[in-house]
Amino acid sequence: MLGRVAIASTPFDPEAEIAAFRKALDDSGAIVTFTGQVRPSRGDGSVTTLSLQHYPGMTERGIESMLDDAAQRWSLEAALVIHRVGDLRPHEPIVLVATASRHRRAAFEAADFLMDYLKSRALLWKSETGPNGKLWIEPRDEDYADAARWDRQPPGGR
Amino acid sequence: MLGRVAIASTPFDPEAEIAAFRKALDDSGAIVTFTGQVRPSRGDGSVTTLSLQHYPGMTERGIESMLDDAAQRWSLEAALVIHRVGDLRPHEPIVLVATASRHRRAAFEAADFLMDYLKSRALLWKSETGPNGKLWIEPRDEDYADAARWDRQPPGGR
Amino acid sequence: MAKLLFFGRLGDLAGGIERAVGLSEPHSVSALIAVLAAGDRLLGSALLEDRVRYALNGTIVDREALVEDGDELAFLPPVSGG
Amino acid sequence: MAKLLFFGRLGDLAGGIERAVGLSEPHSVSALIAVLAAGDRLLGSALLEDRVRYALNGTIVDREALVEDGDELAFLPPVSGG
Repeated sequence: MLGRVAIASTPFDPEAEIAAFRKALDDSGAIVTFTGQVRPSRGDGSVTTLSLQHYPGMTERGIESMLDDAAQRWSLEAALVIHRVGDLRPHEPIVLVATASRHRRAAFEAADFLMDYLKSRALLWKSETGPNGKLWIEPRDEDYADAARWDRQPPGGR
Repeated sequence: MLGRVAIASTPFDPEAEIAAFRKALDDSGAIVTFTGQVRPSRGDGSVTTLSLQHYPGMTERGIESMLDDAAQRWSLEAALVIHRVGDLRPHEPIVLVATASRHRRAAFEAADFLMDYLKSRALLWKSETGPNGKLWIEPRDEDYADAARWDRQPPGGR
Repeated sequence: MAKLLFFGRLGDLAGGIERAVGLSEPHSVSALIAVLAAGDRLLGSALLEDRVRYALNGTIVDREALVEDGDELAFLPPVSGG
Repeated sequence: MAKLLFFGRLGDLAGGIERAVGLSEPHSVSALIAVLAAGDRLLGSALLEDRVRYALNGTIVDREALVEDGDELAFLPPVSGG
């Protein structure tokens, strides 16, 4: 499997990345992408800045090993993870995951799996700064539960 | 929910469509896309043409009612289905599904659901023409089983 | 005239996707298939296969539905998209 | 000198993401936290919370691991990405 992990400290263009990802494919009929972007302010008109921090080197290695895990679980031709760090404004892309496989089920499940990892296990720390100050975000219980789904299906199980 | 269905008789650009879809969003933090494209020839060097036929009007209405069904099952801001018809060459996009929601689970599940519908229930007929002539394709057993997953969870179940 | 539409492999059997038939009186879908089978037994039996559905003016119907001049009847074999 | 890295809210508590400490002899992670706690009890207790993990030169370790000059020790509170 061709895997690529990038931590971007400036805005990236998800569709340009998806186009490049798709053009490099040979045998895949199915491409699934997930784009996460900063949601606008919370209805009160206030502007919120989202900040993301990573541990250079260790964060990338953790995501790369998660791509290896995905490659053992599913038959994928390629997988891509791009994650923003730094300060982000509403509507800016935070994360892009793309997966490609011969048939759609593998691509869907692998993208879902990678997002679950990024949400609650990757070495990334997210804070929101708004009119009431700075708040460090933790995964929702749902995010932990989502990630735990895959622990019950270790690699090689399918 | 903002829904759009298009049957395209000429090639379309998935990433341009995804970019337009994403730019029109207001409150969504999660965008999932599925792109299906023609897989290259089967290793024997032969070139195969894929042909897709639809029933103008009735096909679109069927897909639209499936978008309505998705809107009842999940909280989505927008959903898009573009499906090619006519003659397609290897690597040409066949189908694009895009879904947008506040959180990722709804967007993932709705895209998965829509693809299952398109694969085995939408009024589309697919044939392959290669060195051995023309073959009408039918869904794999797996495709029927995938679509049946949702029948067990009727709309309103979540 | 009623318009008949043959999708997928049924179009190959019918020698074309579209055919017009003049109906002096309403025919059930079954009766219409019997008329077609008289001219082409292979097509006739294909149109009666279990998994073939019928759409009259854009709505799925059963074989008892009545077709008359001006109607559009489509024969829909198993589908496959994506 | 050893380099200490405080991620997420631990950086706010430590007053910065990075701090250098001179270690004349190897210290366990626990001992190092005790030194830090002597200067800042709030930070000290935050570093001992159950969900905080420790990475020594890029590898997750427990509190018994020994840190010496030239090492990089990172304090990793609960993560959240995506």
